[in-house]
Amino acid sequence: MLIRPKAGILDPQGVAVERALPALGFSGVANVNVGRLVELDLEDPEQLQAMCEKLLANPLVEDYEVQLLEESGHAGGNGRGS
Amino acid sequence: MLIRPKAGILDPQGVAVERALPALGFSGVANVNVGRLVELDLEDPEQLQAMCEKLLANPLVEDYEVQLLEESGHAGGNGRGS
Amino acid sequence: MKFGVLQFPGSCDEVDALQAARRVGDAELLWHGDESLQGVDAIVIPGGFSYGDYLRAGAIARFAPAMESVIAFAADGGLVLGICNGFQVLCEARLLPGALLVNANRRFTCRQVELEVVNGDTPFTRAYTAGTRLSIPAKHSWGRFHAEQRTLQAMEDGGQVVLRYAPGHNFNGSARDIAGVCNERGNVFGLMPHPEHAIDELTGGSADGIKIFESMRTSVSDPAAA
Amino acid sequence: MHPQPPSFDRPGAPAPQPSAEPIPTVEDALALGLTRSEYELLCEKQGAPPNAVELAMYSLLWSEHCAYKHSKKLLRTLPTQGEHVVMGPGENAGAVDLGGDLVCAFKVESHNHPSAVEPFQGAATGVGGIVRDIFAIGARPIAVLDSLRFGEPSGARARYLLDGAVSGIAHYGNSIGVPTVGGELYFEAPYEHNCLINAMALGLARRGDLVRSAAAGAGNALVLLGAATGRDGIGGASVLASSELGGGAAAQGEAAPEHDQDMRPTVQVGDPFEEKKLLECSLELLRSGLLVSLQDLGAAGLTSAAAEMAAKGRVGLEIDVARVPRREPGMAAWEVMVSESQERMLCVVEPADALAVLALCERWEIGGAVIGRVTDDGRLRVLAQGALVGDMPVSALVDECPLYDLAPRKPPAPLYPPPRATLAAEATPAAALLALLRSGNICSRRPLYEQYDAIVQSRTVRRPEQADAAVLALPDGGGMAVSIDGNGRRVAADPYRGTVEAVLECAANLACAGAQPLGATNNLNFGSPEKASIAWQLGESVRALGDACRALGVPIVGGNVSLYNEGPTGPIYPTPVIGMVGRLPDVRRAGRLGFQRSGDEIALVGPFAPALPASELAKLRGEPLPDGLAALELEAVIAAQAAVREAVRANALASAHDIAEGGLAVALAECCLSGHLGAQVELGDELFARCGTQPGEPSASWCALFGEGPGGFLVSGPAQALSELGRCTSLVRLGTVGGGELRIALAGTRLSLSLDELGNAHASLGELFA
Ligand SMILES: Nc1ncnc2c1ncn2[C@@H]1O[C@H](COP(=O)(O)OP(=O)(O)O)[C@@H](O)[C@H]1O
Ligand SMILES: [Mg+2]
Repeated sequence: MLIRPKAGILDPQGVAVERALPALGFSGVANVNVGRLVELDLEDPEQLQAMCEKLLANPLVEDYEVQLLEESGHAGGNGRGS
Repeated sequence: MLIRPKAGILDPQGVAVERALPALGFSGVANVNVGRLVELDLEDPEQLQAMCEKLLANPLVEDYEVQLLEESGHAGGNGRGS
Repeated sequence: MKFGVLQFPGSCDEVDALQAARRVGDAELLWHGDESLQGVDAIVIPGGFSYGDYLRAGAIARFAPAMESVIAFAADGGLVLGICNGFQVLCEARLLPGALLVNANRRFTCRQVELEVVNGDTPFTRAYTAGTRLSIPAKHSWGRFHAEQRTLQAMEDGGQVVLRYAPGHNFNGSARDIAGVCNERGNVFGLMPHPEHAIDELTGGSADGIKIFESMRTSVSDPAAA
Repeated sequence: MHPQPPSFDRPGAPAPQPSAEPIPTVEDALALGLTRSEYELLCEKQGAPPNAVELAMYSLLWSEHCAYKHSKKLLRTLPTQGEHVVMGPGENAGAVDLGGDLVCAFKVESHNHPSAVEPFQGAATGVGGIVRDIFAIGARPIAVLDSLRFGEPSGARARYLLDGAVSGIAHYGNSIGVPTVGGELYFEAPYEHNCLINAMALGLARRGDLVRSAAAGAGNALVLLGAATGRDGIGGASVLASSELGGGAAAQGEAAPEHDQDMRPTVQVGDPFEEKKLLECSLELLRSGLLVSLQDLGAAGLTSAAAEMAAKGRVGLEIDVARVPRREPGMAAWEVMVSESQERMLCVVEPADALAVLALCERWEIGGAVIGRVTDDGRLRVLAQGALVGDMPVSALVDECPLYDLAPRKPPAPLYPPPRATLAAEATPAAALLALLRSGNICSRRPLYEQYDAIVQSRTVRRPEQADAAVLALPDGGGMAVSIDGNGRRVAADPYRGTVEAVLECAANLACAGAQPLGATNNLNFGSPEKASIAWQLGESVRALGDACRALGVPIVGGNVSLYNEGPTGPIYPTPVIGMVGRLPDVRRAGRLGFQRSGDEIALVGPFAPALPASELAKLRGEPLPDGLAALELEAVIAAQAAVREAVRANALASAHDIAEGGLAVALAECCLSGHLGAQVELGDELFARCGTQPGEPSASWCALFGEGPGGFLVSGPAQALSELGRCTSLVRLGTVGGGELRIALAGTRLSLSLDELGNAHASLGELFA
């Protein structure tokens, strides 16, 4: 589950990251948002939506997105850190 | 960027969520991990790795994974919350 | 008059709340895992870090068995006060409108703040008069009150904005300087600052908070006077 | 209902016999930090070369950290007895009598090295560890203080470490509902690579509720409480992974772990939520009378907890690692035994109570497992699913590590380079005062301490910057004051006198709050004791600690030693950190440091003899450390403290503040800022005489304004009260409280700064937390 602050709501963590980056020599960065990532193994994927809405995200202030992965692997990304 | 607690490193949030879920009526859930999701627009994707290592993730306790998206859309997932 | 102070794993200010409630009446601790509210006349959900505040402050606590009973108690018109983490739990349980987000300054901040009583006619604030200034400690990292503009306006119009930070005291960035809100019916009240810590000049910087507990006692013993 | 049967017996277990596994060599022992002769000695104690499990356990228990090899002989010289002592050094925390039935438990501990690697988790787990020490003896933790040292704040590393450490302390302390009520913070170049993170915790208990850690009662069950065990903090012992053992490749204990270095995290992650539950559960277990003894798991995890419980009780213990709840699969027996996973406690329980204990664990949602039992043969046995994998005499593990004498020698040349000058030589006194107020060691700590919950538990009567010591209310109407101090730069200039000053400063802080000291704790942060110069610093410092505490009549009831604090540029400043706890009869009369009323008179009290060498001003000017500090009149200083204390207790004074970093001018500014009131003072010949100079000499004004030294207090109050105080101790009237600025007149010059100017300079720390 990817959980993000809803658009239009101040995200102080994102702002702080955005402000810190130039000092570290990174430029051209915009629209930084910090959210949460919840990963879990689940027997019954039907439960997911309920779980998100009841517990994992607060729909008043957060959007969520569910990515289902067969088996327990990670979503294939274009890059991968250490 | 998906930032996760490193394998072998205690993930207190994951433990607490996993322990709480059955009481909330969700069963069959295992291996809960709570990490962070950082999204940003970037002119020069080459900077990403350095950015993760210097600021966004703490390489001592976190692994990170980078997903690049053309334009500013979201990764297509299997589900999408409000 | 008996207060019940609801304790979760990770609650921290439950003894402080108990002490404050005992200044004006009887009080006992209620355990999150028990459905019974032991026949108390009013509920206090204290500050702290229920379930470590993991995931989101209050998100897990709201599912405790005792919370089901609290929701029913509130539906019957019972008085429910949520302080700090308790406010967060009440928002998560949808007993109060809005949500509490990370402070604009991103840091846990412990500071004596000044508040203005906006509505002195609730069961929780009847011992104050509107416009009174209070000095009460605040301490939290997720205290930025947020609601949609429409909701905020409706709250203002309906007298649901009960307390505001005085100018210069809103360190968390709450919308419209809101420090404490009640539900439409007026029997559920949440605030981020800690009135239970302001019951004695010696340790609280003032005794301005005790009147919240006094108001609750009056409201319970003499509901007609409201 | 419980997955684990609550008893520990081994029906049908195979007869204990050592399993076939490679025996580590002397090289492995050396790699684990033992010396060749230590290895030979332990083979002799063991009767055979130890196997991997045994060697892992010996190497940790015989380490500096656990065995105090280089400091134990020195520590034995400290005064530890006194009428108020309830528990002295040796238990998890010391405790002093508060009167009535109440005792205060307290201790300070360091988490320097973990914090230098990862400041947030290092500092957080440091708080977790010291708090466990407090509830391990059955006291409810009621306060935390932190003592922090970093490199100069202009450096990025110092700022990163500061921000991380403070956030970590805040995260942990706030989340467990224990107020952080005070502390100290210094920035000095020698801490650049090796920061110091010391944390002190205090607890409150009824005398009869204290519990010791000695295991007792053969047949009793050993129960592990709290978090599951992972591969935390075993990096150093990783040479014991069987693939790395002296050539041998066979698996030992359980299934061969297929891990690489990555899987042995070097950073331990703290879980304050788990600690909070563990704390409440442990106290409830004790209240219910269910525990025979209790011990926290700290450095060396199960190994040291078990060995120490057995040694104190003169019994043996048997632990089956298969019964230890794991966070990760495939852990070897030695990994389980040495893991430093946080938030765990070990307790001894009578078999009949085991079910009740596990039921309470379930109520509090923490782990609880019977992992072993008490035996009567004085041996520590480790089993893996019933098979014996380690067997050692407890006495050898705990009491027979060799102790070393130091080879001290005073360094012939200065050890530390002079600080970089940051104040222009032609600065005026007013500019110097602002520069001092702005400097890292003096500026307001508000941006730091606001991140800490200072008020939870409703005892905090004096929060930071309201008084020189934190003051906590007690149920009987009295109070407790606590302070933590230690100026490493002055100790570097003179290990003996600098340490005496640190002890005196603590006692002075208590006196200003109106408290009489009851006991002290200390943390000795030094470089490598194997170097003659460091050995000399350590020896002098401990000698001073003992002398000063004896002179004050304050016993030392606990402490900690952290050695080998060195970076690539050399050792840290020698930094003994002293924590002191005192008692006030009436907490409503607790002193304040800020001026309270316009028109009050201001006076300097005590045998204060300011001197510039080793002062903050000298540092800003880039002056090298002097070789030695001025002699001090210990008895006169102690008498002045007593006079101030009595005046505060009598409610005669409006404010009292001890003069420390930055001297008289900074102390005046602090009194103004804390009370939001200005002052007019005139420094006359009397003060110049104290500097050993004539008013005309160029350095005289600087020394009078900014010179440092022990024994000085700034007090304010009605003229009458000051006259009375003057009859008990030396007192010089300086001026009056009032107005919106601080004006100081001396030797023909005049310095005048508004409260806003002072306040803005003093607020500089905020920039570091942007
Ligand atoms: N690291 C810290 N954490 C919490 N409080 C602190 C810290 N450092 C300083 N303080 C508080 O700030 C005030 C001033 O500190 P300091 O100048 O070190 O006092 P002193 O010189 O009397 O030892 C005190 O109240 C102290 O407790
Ligand atoms: Mg002081």
